[in-house]
Amino acid sequence: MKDYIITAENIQLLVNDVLKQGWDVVSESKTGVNFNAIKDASELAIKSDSKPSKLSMKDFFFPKTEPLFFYRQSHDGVELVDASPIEKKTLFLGAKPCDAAAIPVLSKVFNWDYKDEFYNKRVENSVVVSLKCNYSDDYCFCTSIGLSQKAEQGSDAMLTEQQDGSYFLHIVTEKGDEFFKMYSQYLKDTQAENNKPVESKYPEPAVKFDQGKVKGWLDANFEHDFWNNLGDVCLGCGQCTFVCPTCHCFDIVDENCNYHEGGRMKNWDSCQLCLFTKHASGHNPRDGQTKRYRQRIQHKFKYYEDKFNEVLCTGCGRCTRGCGVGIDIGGIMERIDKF
Amino acid sequence: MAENSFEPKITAFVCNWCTYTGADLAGTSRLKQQTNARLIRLPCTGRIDPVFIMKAFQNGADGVLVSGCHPGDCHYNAGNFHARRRWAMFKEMMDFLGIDNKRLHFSWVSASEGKKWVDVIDGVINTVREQGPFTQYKDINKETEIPVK
Amino acid sequence: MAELKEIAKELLTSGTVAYIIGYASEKNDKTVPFIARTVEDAEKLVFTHHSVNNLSVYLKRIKKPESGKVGLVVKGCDLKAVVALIQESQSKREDIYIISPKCNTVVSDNTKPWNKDNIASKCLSCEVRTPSLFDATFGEIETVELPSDEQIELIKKVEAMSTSEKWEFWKNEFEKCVKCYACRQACPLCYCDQCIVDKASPRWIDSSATVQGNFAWNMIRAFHLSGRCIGCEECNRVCPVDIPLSLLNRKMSMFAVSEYDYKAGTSIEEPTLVGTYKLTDNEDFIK
Amino acid sequence: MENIYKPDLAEVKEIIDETADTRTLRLQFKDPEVHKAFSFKAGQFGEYSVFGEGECTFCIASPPTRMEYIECTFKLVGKVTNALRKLNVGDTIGLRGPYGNSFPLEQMKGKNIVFISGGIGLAPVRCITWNVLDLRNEFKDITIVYGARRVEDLVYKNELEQWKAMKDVKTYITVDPGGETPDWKGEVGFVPSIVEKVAPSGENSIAIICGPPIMIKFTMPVLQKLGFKEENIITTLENRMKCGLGKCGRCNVGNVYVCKDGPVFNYTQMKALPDEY
Amino acid sequence: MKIGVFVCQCGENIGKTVDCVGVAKSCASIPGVAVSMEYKYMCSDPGQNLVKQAIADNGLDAVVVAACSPHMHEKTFRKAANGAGINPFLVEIANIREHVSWIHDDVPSGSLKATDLIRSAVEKVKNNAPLTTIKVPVTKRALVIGGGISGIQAALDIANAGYEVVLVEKEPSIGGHMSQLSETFPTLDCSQCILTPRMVEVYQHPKIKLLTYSEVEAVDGFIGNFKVKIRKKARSVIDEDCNGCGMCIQKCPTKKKAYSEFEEGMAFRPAIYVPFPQAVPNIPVIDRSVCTFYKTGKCKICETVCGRKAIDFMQEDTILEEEIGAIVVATGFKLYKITKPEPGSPYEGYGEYGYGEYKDVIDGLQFERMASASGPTAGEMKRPSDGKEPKKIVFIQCVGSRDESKGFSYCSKICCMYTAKHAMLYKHKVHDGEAYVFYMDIRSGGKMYEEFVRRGIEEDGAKYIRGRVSRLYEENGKIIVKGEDTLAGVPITIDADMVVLATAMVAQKEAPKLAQILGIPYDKHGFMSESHPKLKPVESSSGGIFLAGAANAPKDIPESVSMASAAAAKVMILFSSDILEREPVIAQVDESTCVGCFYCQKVCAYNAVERKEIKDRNGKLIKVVAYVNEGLCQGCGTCNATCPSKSVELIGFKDEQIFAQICALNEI
Repeated sequence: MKDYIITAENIQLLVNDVLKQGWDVVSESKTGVNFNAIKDASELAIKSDSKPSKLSMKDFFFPKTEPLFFYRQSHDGVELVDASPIEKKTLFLGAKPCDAAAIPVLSKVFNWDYKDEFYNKRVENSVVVSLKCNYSDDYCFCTSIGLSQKAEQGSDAMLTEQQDGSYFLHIVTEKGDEFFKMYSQYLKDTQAENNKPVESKYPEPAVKFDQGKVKGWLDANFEHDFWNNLGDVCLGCGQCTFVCPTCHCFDIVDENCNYHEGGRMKNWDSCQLCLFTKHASGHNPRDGQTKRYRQRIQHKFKYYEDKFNEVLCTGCGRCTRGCGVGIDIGGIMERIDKF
Repeated sequence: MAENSFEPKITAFVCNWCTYTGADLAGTSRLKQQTNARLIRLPCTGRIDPVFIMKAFQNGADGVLVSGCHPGDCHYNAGNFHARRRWAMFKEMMDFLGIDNKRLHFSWVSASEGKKWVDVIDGVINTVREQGPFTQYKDINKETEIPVK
Repeated sequence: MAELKEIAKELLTSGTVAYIIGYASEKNDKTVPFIARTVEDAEKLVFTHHSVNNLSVYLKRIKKPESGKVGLVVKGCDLKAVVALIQESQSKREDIYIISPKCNTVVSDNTKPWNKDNIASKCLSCEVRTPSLFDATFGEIETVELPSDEQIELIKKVEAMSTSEKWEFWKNEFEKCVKCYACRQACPLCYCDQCIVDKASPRWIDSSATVQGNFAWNMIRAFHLSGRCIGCEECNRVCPVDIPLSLLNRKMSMFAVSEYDYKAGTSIEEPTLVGTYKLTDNEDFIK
Repeated sequence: MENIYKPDLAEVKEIIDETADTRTLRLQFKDPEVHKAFSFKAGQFGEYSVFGEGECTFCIASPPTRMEYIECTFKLVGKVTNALRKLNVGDTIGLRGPYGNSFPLEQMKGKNIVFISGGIGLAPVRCITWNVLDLRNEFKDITIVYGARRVEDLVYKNELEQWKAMKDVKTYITVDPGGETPDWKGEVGFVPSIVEKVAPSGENSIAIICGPPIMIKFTMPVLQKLGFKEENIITTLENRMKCGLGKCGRCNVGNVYVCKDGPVFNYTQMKALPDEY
Repeated sequence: MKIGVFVCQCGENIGKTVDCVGVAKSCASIPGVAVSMEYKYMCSDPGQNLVKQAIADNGLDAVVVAACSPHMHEKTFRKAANGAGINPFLVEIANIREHVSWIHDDVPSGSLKATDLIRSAVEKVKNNAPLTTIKVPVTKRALVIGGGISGIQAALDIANAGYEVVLVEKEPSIGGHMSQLSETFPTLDCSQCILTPRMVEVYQHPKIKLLTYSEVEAVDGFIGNFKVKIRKKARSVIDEDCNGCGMCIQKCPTKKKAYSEFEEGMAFRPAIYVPFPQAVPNIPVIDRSVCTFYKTGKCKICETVCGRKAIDFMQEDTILEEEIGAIVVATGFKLYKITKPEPGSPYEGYGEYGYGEYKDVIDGLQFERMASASGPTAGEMKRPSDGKEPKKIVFIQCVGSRDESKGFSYCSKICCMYTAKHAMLYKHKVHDGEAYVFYMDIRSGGKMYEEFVRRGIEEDGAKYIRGRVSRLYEENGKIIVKGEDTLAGVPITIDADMVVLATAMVAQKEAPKLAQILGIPYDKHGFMSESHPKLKPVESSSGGIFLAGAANAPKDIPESVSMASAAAAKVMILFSSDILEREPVIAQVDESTCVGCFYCQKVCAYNAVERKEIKDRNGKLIKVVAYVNEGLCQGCGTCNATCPSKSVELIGFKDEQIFAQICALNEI
């Protein structure tokens, strides 16, 4: 695909133009907490060397709460009303590669056999322009799970910050190509400029492990003393799963908005919460934090790979950064690697 | 419609022994009142959980009144004393969160205070009417509402 | 630190405690909760400016030992939670061996080094750096220069807002909530086996992370903590979306002091604020 | 947009109280076309909604050979089942499905079949039992062992009588010791011991077993002793489910989603799973 | 669930301002409502039949009646519905008369409100559960605690009605304070003479089990079903064997080591003794603290002289367990001993009156003994110091009473009367004596009371001085009383031979402990609290526990007796049925979610919340949870609102019921 150069000013102009077309533009919020739909280009926060936001952008493909349909009850029965169709086009700008990479991973589970069109529609309607990452800390480990700070999975195009403050734009997919063709006035052809993306210097994540080896150990060690201590200090808050770009467990609940109407909602849920697997009878197959934490590791690094050929992780390190009691998933992987 | 045509919805949580009976007395005495209040009868003010108040606002009440026996008169000895602390804290919190205290009222009305009941309820209705419709909660209740096509 | 290790070794060797809940070093200066079960483990115990966690939360979360006490390394501020847990029949004083350090404040951001500008807000008004209730103590008090208490300023600022401004302020905060309940899990006083938010029938609080559901959750949690919150600010710290939860909790604690002269977690014998009353309680707001 | 989460509306046509806390609903889709198009296999399950309360997972208890009604049998345990109990004939519920895999009917043909169940575990077994009985000629010996704690806890009492009356079916109904009434004429004893007593041959046989975990645990060795091969012992798992579509992650155990890859597993498959069901 | 809505027009009462037809019609469209109709008078027989018929015709599961206040006809409609096979608790009332038609004139908005209230009731009833009234069997056996005149009266009344009574008295004899009195006001008849026959009646009554020298140690259970543990203290004398001959008492060598409690310390008694000659039962008790045998291991004279071998030195306390249906607490009072402030007591005492310091300063009860013909002076006025007849005597009223700063805020009620009596008795015995009474004001409300006081002043010449005594001191064998006559405004000094202090009536020291055992409230003075000061003056707040006499507050004899009879009547009402039925509106704990924080216990005014240990199969303690004693729970629901995990719910007013009501009210 083609490559371009786009200046910081032109990104602003492009964004305002896109907004004018009725699209949503989503970028990281300036507080660093989450991703936001912005109202104006001035709200953009494109920073390649910043820490990943606290929440990933999965909320925009798989919202924390979303109506699946609505119901209205009356004396004579029930009427079901469809949720509003998902039509809004969305440009994601400045996502980290580890965020964008979550999209194809999630697509697997939402599309095996039954297709979750709520997810698919949102992906379909989106253009993801990621930003090559110039950040690493003690907690990220993209390189250990087959990604990198310049991984293109899930991106329709990728920006690379140039030394002069402009951006090298590499088109990854057809969709990206089509999108930028609409806004070619803001792009400069790299051929013409004879420009090449500058490989900026950034440290690779320090955490290193061999995912294949880890998987091998997980295959064989569902029962192992190693698991016992892991759950000790875990408070079971599930923060790790909520901030994770790939965790996708959900709950379905009815929420009454008044006494006979309401919506059936699809809500984020977490395998770390003690009620997740608890039967109405009181029986709980995963009745301790140790078992629940093991499930998280196993599901991410073994089951998902067995089933979908993808590791359910992009190495963004959010779970560890946010953990109130300092449970370090990268560290755990390194330890397993050394067994 | 003119603004003054707004008629607030008031949910009143009252105890069975004092205020409900006081409201009965107001009825027996044919003391006219405005029609905006709807009473929910509970055994004692001690039973009134602040969540009831929250639920009432969530479900569209414009104002809430909570009323029970005067201190010392509680049919159950001390339910209203416990309630009093609970309310004070809840009211303070509601205020801090931005829910106008003019929409949340408390009173002691005994079984013999039919007249006081009328004064209280009309006062509450008038105060809430002045505040206008309580839109804050309606605004945040959109997500589970059936979309209007 | 050597003192702590000695105390811990002694306790574990003598069998006084079955295990000690303490802190161990992690990457950089960070410390993490750690459960020392052996004398070797005791070597790993540390207490630094980075020992932020309120470890009393584990009193309810970790299974009680068959014999022996639970050793707990707990700062003066967090000790209030232990007191509250005893007041609320969740623990027994005789079951806990309290190792309470003299504390020279902890960090606000655990990834950055401790300095004047990186001190947890709960430390700024701390009166219990030297603990009053303990079985063992260690360390020395040093003079610490403290920055100004911005949280209290913010409380005043919110109090001064108009009703609709307050609502907007909180709406913006609560909108972010993802209902992960990390605030609850990290709270030493949220010890219910089944939180009311998980109670299905009747549904107390919308379980969806809608704005209304988020308001309901945060409101009811704050109310359940009113007069009980001991101000460890763990909820605030673990919130993945940075909702200033302790603003609300602290506001209510201040109200408990001004209205009822009650400071949560001060004394085991003192009757709790909730569950008791005085004939003289204020009722100006009641018609 | 296709919405996999949206149920079809069905009407409660009949309510049958099985025991004090167990009830069967007979349902028909409101739209006759939907009803006509609905097809399923024995062992599959559905998601039943009471709007405003939520969804609940039960197997389809009626056999695919009898499509006039779709039946579900449930025990009062929680919020949704409580709401289901409040329904009257004529009320509307939501139903989506069928989901999951099914009993290996084709594989069962030409073989001896032993149906073993306890308590409300009879619901899925009843479905496959009628399915088999309705195609009686294609199977060899049929043995039914069903038990409950007490006589009043037995479900589908009429059908138990029908089975007992069938000459080409060996039916053993049992209650736990102490659960019998003075006029009880069936067996008294726990299901595993009755199976041991009845001793169906494991030769060319398939056993289908559903019930409380403790019953399954103690029946397994009996079946193995009788010569049943592990892959011929078939059961269903009852993990908690929400979506029924292999998405929500709740029923994930090891590499399987019970709702998609199950709920029917043979003993070999089950043993390969982590013990989290 | 199929629900029927029945809208009552109440003639014109509702029909005039509520469009009942329209309301019934719009209620028919509420989900779950199978039938909705209106009628002129729903509470009339045809109206009730209409309800019953509709239930039968439509197979209804629940009923909502929109009519007058539930306080009027809830019972009526519950009964009617029950008659048609519906559980009475599946009936809800929407109050559209007192709360709608009578207070609103506007038909449209009134009708709208009526519809809302009905919808709310419909939603509630959808969440109602069929309930059965709680039926508690009643053990028809009463416990009376205290054998003074109140306890005696209550016990006799209950026993005479044919019920068994257990009467527990902590002293060796029944009789209480009344047995110590010489004469009683306002009639001046002999106290013993009127009391003794009643004591004997108690003793001989086949329905009364008398346990003297016994104390209540524990009370479990609830109304109709108490289990009471009574400690029968070791008397060292076998009751059944003793015939009361008194030989042991006569021969006891330990004669002067113990003051007689009955004589208020004005005489000695032996180590083995009966408190007074007319004691019931007439069985002695050995005071082990002074008995030579218990001190030295030698003596046993009493054993030797007892022909019936009734002495048992090795006797031990025994614990009796009694099944009881109702309890009357008649523990009475004691007189305030003003000697010195007691350690830990908030009361300062009245050191300035020299009680305990000057022998000739005595209190009211001591004066009673002195005036009694059977007393230590055989009824003669002899002052304690030298036995001389006091020629000048000063009575000081309100010592401790009505004195918030040093004593008690309350009025002891009887002192004005007994002081007047004392002055009269004194004058009757010492004709040339002078009696002075210092008083604050005279409270003589009661039949013939005022006349009695006037008689003391006018006929017997008692000199009443309005004012307080500031100081007393001894000088030359006289007690110099310094005070002030506030009416004349002059200081007064009296050189008295003897001073009698009318000290306050205070609660028994053990009263708070007993109240805690019983689980009933008591006031800051230690008097047991009545459930309602006006309408329930003899009931405690715990069902089945009643109060009589001065245990509740200072009272005189007639008042104590009437209260005792009232309490007895309450007991008899309770005993008149075999089964106690009460509404099942009580709290219930979900043990699976209860974490045992016991906030419910803290807020329960009835001590109805107990701790229950949950153990696993091996008997290992898993957790401690709250448990609601349904006999004690009154159903206020404060625990429900306080419970953080909502593990306690008030049946009949469960959260889901209230939530449904709230939602329904704010619909549209």
